[in-house]
Amino acid sequence: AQDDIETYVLGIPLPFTGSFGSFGQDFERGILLAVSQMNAELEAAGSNIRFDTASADTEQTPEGAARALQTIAQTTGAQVVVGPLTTDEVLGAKQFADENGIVIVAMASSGPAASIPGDNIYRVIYPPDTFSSKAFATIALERGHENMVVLHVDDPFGNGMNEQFIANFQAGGGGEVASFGYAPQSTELSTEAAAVSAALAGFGDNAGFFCVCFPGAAQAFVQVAQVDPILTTVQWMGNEAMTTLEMLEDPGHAQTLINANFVTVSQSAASTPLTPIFNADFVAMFDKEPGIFTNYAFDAANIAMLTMLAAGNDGAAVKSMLPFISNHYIGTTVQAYLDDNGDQAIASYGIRKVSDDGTAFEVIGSYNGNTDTITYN
Amino acid sequence: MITVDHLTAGYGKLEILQDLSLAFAAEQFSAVLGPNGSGKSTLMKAIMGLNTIFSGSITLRTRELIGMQTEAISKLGIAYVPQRENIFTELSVLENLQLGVRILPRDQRENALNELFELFPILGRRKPQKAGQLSGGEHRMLAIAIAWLSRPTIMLLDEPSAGLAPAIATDVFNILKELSQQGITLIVVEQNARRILQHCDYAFVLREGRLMFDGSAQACLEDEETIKGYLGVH
Amino acid sequence: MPLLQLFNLRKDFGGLRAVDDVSLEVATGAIVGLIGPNGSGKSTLLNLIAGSAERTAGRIIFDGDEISGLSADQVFQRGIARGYQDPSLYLKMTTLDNALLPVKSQRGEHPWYAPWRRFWQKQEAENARAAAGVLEQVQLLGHYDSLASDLSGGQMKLLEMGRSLMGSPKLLLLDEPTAGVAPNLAYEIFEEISRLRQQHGITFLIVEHRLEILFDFVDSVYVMHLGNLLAHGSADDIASNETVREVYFGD
Amino acid sequence: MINIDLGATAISVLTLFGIYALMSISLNLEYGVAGVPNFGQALFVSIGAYVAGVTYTRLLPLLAGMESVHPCGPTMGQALQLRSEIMATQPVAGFINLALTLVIAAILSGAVGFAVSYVTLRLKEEWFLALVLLVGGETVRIVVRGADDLICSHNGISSVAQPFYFLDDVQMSSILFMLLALALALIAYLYSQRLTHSPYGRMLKGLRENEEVTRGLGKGISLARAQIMLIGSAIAAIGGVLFALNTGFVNTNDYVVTLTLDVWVMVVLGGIGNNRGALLGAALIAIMDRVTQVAAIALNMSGSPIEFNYVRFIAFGIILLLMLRYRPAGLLPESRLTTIAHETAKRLTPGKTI
Amino acid sequence: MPSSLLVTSLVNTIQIGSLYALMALGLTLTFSVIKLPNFAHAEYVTAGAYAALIISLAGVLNPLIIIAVAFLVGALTAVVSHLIVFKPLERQNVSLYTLILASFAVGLIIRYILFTIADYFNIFDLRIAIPLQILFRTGSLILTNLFAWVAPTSIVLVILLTLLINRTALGREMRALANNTILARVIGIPVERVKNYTWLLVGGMAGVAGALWGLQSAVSPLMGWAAIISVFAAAILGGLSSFPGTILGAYVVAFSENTIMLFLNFSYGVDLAYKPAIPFIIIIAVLLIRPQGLTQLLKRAGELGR
Ligand SMILES: Nc1ncnc2c1ncn2[C@@H]1O[C@H](COP(=O)(O)OP(=O)(O)OP(=O)(O)O)[C@@H](O)[C@H]1O
Ligand SMILES: Nc1ncnc2c1ncn2[C@@H]1O[C@H](COP(=O)(O)OP(=O)(O)OP(=O)(O)O)[C@@H](O)[C@H]1O
Ligand SMILES: [Mg+2]
Ligand SMILES: [Mg+2]
Repeated sequence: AQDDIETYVLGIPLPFTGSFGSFGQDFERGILLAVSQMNAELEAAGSNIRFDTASADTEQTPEGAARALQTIAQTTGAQVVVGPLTTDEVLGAKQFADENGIVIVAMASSGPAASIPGDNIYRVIYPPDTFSSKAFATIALERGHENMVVLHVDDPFGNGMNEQFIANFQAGGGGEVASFGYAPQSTELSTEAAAVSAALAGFGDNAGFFCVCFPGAAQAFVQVAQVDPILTTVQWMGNEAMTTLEMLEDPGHAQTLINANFVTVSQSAASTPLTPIFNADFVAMFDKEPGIFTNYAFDAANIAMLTMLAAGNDGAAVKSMLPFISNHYIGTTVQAYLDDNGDQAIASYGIRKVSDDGTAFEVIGSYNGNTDTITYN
Repeated sequence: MITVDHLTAGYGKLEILQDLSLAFAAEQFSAVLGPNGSGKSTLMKAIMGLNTIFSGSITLRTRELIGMQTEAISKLGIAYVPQRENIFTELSVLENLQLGVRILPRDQRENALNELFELFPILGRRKPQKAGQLSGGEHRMLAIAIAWLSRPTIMLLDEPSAGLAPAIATDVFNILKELSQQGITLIVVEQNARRILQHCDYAFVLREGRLMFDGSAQACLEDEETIKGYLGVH
Repeated sequence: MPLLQLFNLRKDFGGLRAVDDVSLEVATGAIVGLIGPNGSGKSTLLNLIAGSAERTAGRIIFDGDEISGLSADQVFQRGIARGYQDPSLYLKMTTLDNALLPVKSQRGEHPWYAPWRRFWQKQEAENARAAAGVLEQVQLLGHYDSLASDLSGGQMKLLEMGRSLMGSPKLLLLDEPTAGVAPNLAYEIFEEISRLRQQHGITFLIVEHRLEILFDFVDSVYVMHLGNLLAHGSADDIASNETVREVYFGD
Repeated sequence: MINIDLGATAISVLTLFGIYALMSISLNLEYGVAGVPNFGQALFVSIGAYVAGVTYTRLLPLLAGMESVHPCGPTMGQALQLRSEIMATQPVAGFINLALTLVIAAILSGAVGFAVSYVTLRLKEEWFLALVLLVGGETVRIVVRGADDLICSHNGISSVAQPFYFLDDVQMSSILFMLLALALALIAYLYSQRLTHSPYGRMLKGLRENEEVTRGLGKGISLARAQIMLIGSAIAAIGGVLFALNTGFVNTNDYVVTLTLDVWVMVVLGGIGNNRGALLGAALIAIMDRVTQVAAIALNMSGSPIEFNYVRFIAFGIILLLMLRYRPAGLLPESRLTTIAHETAKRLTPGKTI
Repeated sequence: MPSSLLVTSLVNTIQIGSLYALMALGLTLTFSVIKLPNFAHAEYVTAGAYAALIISLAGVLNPLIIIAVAFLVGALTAVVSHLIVFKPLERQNVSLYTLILASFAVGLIIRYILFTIADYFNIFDLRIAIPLQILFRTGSLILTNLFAWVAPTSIVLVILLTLLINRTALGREMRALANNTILARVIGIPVERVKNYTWLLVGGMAGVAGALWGLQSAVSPLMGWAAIISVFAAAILGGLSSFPGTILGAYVVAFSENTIMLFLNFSYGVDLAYKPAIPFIIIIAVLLIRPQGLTQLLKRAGELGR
C-alpha cells in the first residue's frame, strides 16, 4: 500500500557551477538514471522502499562542499551522499560527514590527500592515480621515450599525477622530465604551448609529451599546438578527461591527436556487459550521450543504494556495510574493491586512441594496474 | 515670458519654495535676490527641471515646463549657468566651448567662438588647458561662455560675478547689460546686490522660499524691508 | 617679528609660473588683504603656505620656524588654518561634525581611547559647545544636524569659515570668504573677522574681490599680478595706485 | 522528501552568520566608515585560515606534549591522525591552541594590513588601492598554493577541528562553536560600534569624504588609514580562523575573489557605514544562501526539468537587484549622528528651524 | 631564452593583448562615461562568444558574419542590462558601490542564464570550429588565419573607438556626460541617447572580443569571468579613463603573461602555474613605482614627441 512507502534520500553534492559545472550535471544524470531504475525494480518487486535524490551545489570550493552537505543532510535527513567531485571538495565535506555520521561515496576523486583510513569517505570505482600514473610511465617507456615533457593542471590531481608519473618513469629507467603546471582557471594556453614546445626541442629526438589537462584547457592547448612545428612531430599521451567528444569536434584537433599517436589510459574504457546497456538507457532517458565519467556516478549511486537496502537509512550501518557491498558489486565499469583507506583497489584500465576517421576514441588494449601489465588487442 | 504659478518645490521630501508665484517678463533683465538659503538657486533648478516639484506650474509663454526633461527645456532656448559645477572640468577649455556651440548650425560655430574670444581673451589663451585647472575667475567666465554660445533667448545665471575681480565683474555686468539690450531675457541671481540693481530692470527678493519683494530695481534699493533684512546699511 | 614671512616663493605648473618669486610679510594680529586679477596666483600662494601644494622654490617662515616642506596636516598643527575658494566641506556629514573635525588634540580621536567613552566624553561636550557657538555666529546653528550637502551655496561658505575657526588657528588663510554671501551677511563676516582678531589675536590673510568691504577692514594689502607682487600698501594707497587701477579695476 | 531539521539548520546558519558578520564588520570599518576600498578581504580572511593550518599542525602537538609530525608528504596521514586524536582527547591543548591561533592570526593579519596601507600610500587613486588589494590577495593565494610546506600546497590541511570536538555530543559541540562565533562577532560589533561613534570614527568619515581637506585640517591621514586597516584586517583574520574551523579544512581554493565580493554584497546590502547594517547583510547572505539551496533541493525533487542550482544564482541576482533598486542606501542607511556632540548641540539649539 | 620562444611569445602577446584591449576599452568607456566599473562586462564577452558558437554550430562559418552577430548580441545584452538595471538605478542617484554591486548581480544573472542555455543544448567547452590554417611561416614566426582575424580586427576596432571618443562630437558628448551629467543635460546633450550609444559600443566590442576569444579557445559560461581580472588590470593600468593608457595596459598585461612569464620560467624556473600571479605582481610594482599609472607616461611621451 502507498502509505507505508519508505523513502531514502540520496544526497548529491556536486559542482553544478564553476568550471566543472558540466561534469556535475552529467554525474547527476548518471545518479538519477540509477535511482529511477532502482525504484522501478523496487516497485516491481513489491518493496516498500523508494529512493529520492537531493542535489546541492558545491560551487566547486571545499567550503561550498561543506555547506552543500550540511544543507542536504539538514533539509532531507539524508545519511548517504554520492559526490562530491574533486578531492578538495571531498575534504571540505569531510569534517561534517565524520561528525554527523554521513557517508560520502565519491565517484571520481583520486587525489592521495583523501586516502584516510577509518573516516566516512569511500572512493568507490575510480582508483587512486598511483595506478594510472604507472600505466602512463610504462607506456612512455615502452614507446622508447628517453625524456618526457608533462603539462599538468596545477591542482592536487594534476600535481599528484605528475609527481607519481615522474617517479615511475624514472624508476623504470626513463631520463629527465620537464613539467609545466597550468593554472586551473586558464582558458587560453598559448604560453604553455610555447614552453612545452621549447622544452621538447631542448630534449631532441625520443622525447614524448604527456598532457594532464581538463577539457576546456585541453582544447585551448590543442588549438595552439596544432600549428607548432615541434608538438606536431612528437608522440602524445593524455589523461582520461581529455577524451571528450568535444575534443574531436574540430577535425583539425582530431587530426593533430591522430598524428601525435595520442593514447590515453582510462578506467571508463574498461567495459562490462552492462556498459552498453547503461549507454542505451542513458540516451533513452536524457536524449544525449553520457559524459566520460558519467557511469562512475551511476555505479557509485548503485553501490550506495544497495548498501542502504541492506543497512537501512542509517549512516553508521551504511559505513559498516559499504565495503562489503562494493566488494561484491560489478557495474558498468569494473569490480569495486576497497582498500583500508576506503579507496578503490582494483585498477583495470583500457588504453584508447583516436579512431582513424577521427570521430571517436577506440580501445586498443588494456592495462592491469594490479599486475602492471599491458595487453594490446 | 516665464510664469511661475503657486509653485511649491524642493528636494526629496523637503519643501523649499512655498507657494511661490512670480513672472519674468520677456526681454527684461530681472534679478533674483535674497539671503543665503532663501531658495534662489532652487527656483532656477525648478525651472530647469532639476529638482522635485510638489505643486504649481511653470510656463514658458504658454508651454508648461513641469514634467519636461532638462534637455528638452534647454532646447527651448533657455540656458542655465549653475552656481557650482558649471563647467566640464575634465575636458579642455576649447572642448567646453565646442559643447557650448553644439546646437548652433555648423556654419555659425566658428564665428560664435571667435566673437567669444574677443569678449574673453583670457579663455582664448587657455584653450588647450584642462578646464578643471582654471583659476576661480577663469572658471566662471568659461561657465558663462558655454551658456552664451548656444545663443539662447533666455539665460538663467546663478551668481555670475561671484569670485570675479572687479575688472572682470564689470565686464560681466556690461556683458549682461549688452545681452539684455540684444533682447535676451535675463534672470540673474546675485549676491553683489547693490551692483546688479544698478544694471537690471526688475528685482525679486526671496526669503525662506517666499516672495518678499518685487518691483523695479530702483524701488528695491529703497525698500525698507529689503534693506533691513538683506541689503544691509553699509 | 612678523608672524608669516615668505621669501622668494615660486610655483610652476609645467610651463606656467603661477607664483613668481613672491616675498611678503604678515604681521602678528594683522588683517592683510591679497588681491589681484583672476588667475594671478592668489589661491596658489595660499596653497603653498598651507602645505597643500609643493613649492618649486623659496622659503616660508611661520612664527619663527621654517615650515616650507611640511605637509598640510603638520602646517595646520602649527596653527595655520585655511578656507577654500570652492567650499570643500564633508558633504555627507552633518554641519556639526564638519565643525568638530578640525578640533586639535581630541582624545577620542585615538583608536585606543575611542571605544572608551569616559576618556573623551567631557572633552567632546566642551568641543560641541564651542562648535555650537561658532555655528551660531555663522547663522547655522539651526542646521546643526543637516548634511552639509543640503546647505545653500552661501551657507556652505559660512560653514567652511566656521570650521576653520574650530582649529583655533593663529593664522587664518581665507580665499574669498564672502563670494556668494548675502550683502548684509558679508559685512557681518568681516565684522566677525575683526572681532576674532581683537578677542583671540588671530591673524588673517584674506583673498577677496569685494573690495568695498575688504578695504574697510584691512591693515595692509598686497596686489598680485601674473604671479608677481605688484604693489603693497594701505587700502588707500592701493585704491589710488595707478598700475593697480589699470590691471585690476580695469580703469 | 523535505524534512527540515530546524535545530541543526539554525545552528549551521547562525554559525555561518557569526563568521560572515566578522568579515562584514571588518569591511564596514575599512570601507563603510573610513572609505578604504579593501578588495582584498579574501586575503585577510585567508591569513587567519592559513595561520590555523600552521598552528594545528605544528603548535598543537607541542601544546599537547607530543612530537609533531611533518604534515605534508608521506607522513600526511599520520599527522592527521595525531591532530584528530589530540583534539578528541585533550581539550585544554585545543583551547590554548585556538586562543593562540586567534591572537597570532589577528596580529599577523593586522600587521599585513598596516604594512599594506603604508606601502600603498603613494596610490592616490582609490581604485588603484582596490586593485592592489584584489590582485595582492590572489597573488598570495597562488603563492601559498604553490608553497610545499606551509599548508601542504594544493592538498591543504584537513581535520582542523573546532575546539569542542572532544565532546561526544555532536549537537552540543556545534552549539558551543556557534556560540563562540556569535560571541566573537558580538564583541567585534560592539567594538566597531564604539569606534564609529567616536571622534575617531568622525575623523575616519572625514578621511572617506575628502582626504585632501582632512589633511588640511591637521589630521595625519596615513596613520589613521593604517590603523583602521590594522583593526579591520585583524577582525577579518579572526573570521578566517573560524571559517577554517567550521569547515575543518584549510585550502587555498576557498579564498577567491568571490568571497571578497560576497562580503562586499553584505556591506552594501546592509547599509554602508552602518555596523548594524553589516550584521544585517551578513545575516541576509547566510540565510539567503541556505534558503535558495533548500528551494533548489525542493524544486529539483519535485521533478522539474530546469536546473535549479542555476536558477538559484539567477534568483539571488534578481533579489539583489530589487533590493538595490528599492533600498539603494542599503537596508539600514548610515546614521547621521556620530557622537554625543549632537545631543549637546540639540540642547543649545533654540527651536530648530529648517 | 631561445629566440624562437621569444618570437612565438611576442606573437601571442599581440594576439592576446589585442583581445584584452578590446575588452578593456569597453570597460574604460563604461567607467568614464557611465561611472561604472562594470563586472558584468565579462558576461557580455561570454554572451558574444556563445552567440558566435551557436551560429557556427548552425553551420555559419564566415568570420565576418560571426563577428557581426557577436557584436549584435553583445551590444543587445549590454543595452538591455542598461535599460533594465543601470538606468533606473542611475535615476535614483545611487552610490558608485551600489552600481558595482548591481553590475555584479547582472553578471551573475547573465552567467547563469548562459549556464542554463549551455546545459540545455549541451554546449560546454566547444570551440568555434573555424579550422586553423597557417598563412605565413618563416623560422619560428608562424602566423595563422586566426591571428589574421584577431589582431587586425581588434586593432582596427581599438583605433576606431579611440578616434570616435577623441575626435568626434559624439565622443566629446560622451566625455562631457562622464564629467558632469547635470550640466550635460542643462546644455541640451541628449543624455539618454548618448548613453545608449555608449552601451551599444561597449557591449558590441565585448561581444566581438568573445567571438575572437572563442576562435582561440573553448567557449564556456565562465570564460569571460576568467579573463576579467586581466582585463580589469589592463584598464586600471591605463588609469581607467585614458584610452591610449588602456590599450598600452592591455599589451603590458599580455606581455607579462606571455613573454615575461616564459622568460622567468626559462631562466629562473618559475612555474607556469604562477602565470596569473606574475602580471599581478608586475602591476602592483608598476602602481607603486608609478602611482599615476601609465597615462602620465603616455602624456610625457606625447610631450616629448611634440
Ligand atoms: N593644478 C594646476 N595645474 C595647472 N595650472 C594651474 C593649476 N592650478 C592653477 N593653475 C593656473 O595657475 C594660475 C593661477 O591660479 P590661481 O588659482 O592661483 O589664481 P587666483 O589668483 O586664485 O585667481 P582667482 O581670483 O580667479 O581665484 C591660473 O592661470 C591657473 O589656471
Ligand atoms: N540638494 C539639496 N537637498 C536638500 N536641501 C537642499 C539642497 N540644496 C539646497 N537645499 C536647501 O534648500 C534651501 C535653499 O537653497 P538654495 O540653494 O536655493 O539657496 P540660495 O537662495 O541659492 O542661497 P545662496 O545664495 O546661499 O546660494 C537651503 O536651506 C538649503 O539648505
Ligand atoms: Mg544659491
Ligand atoms: Mg583663486
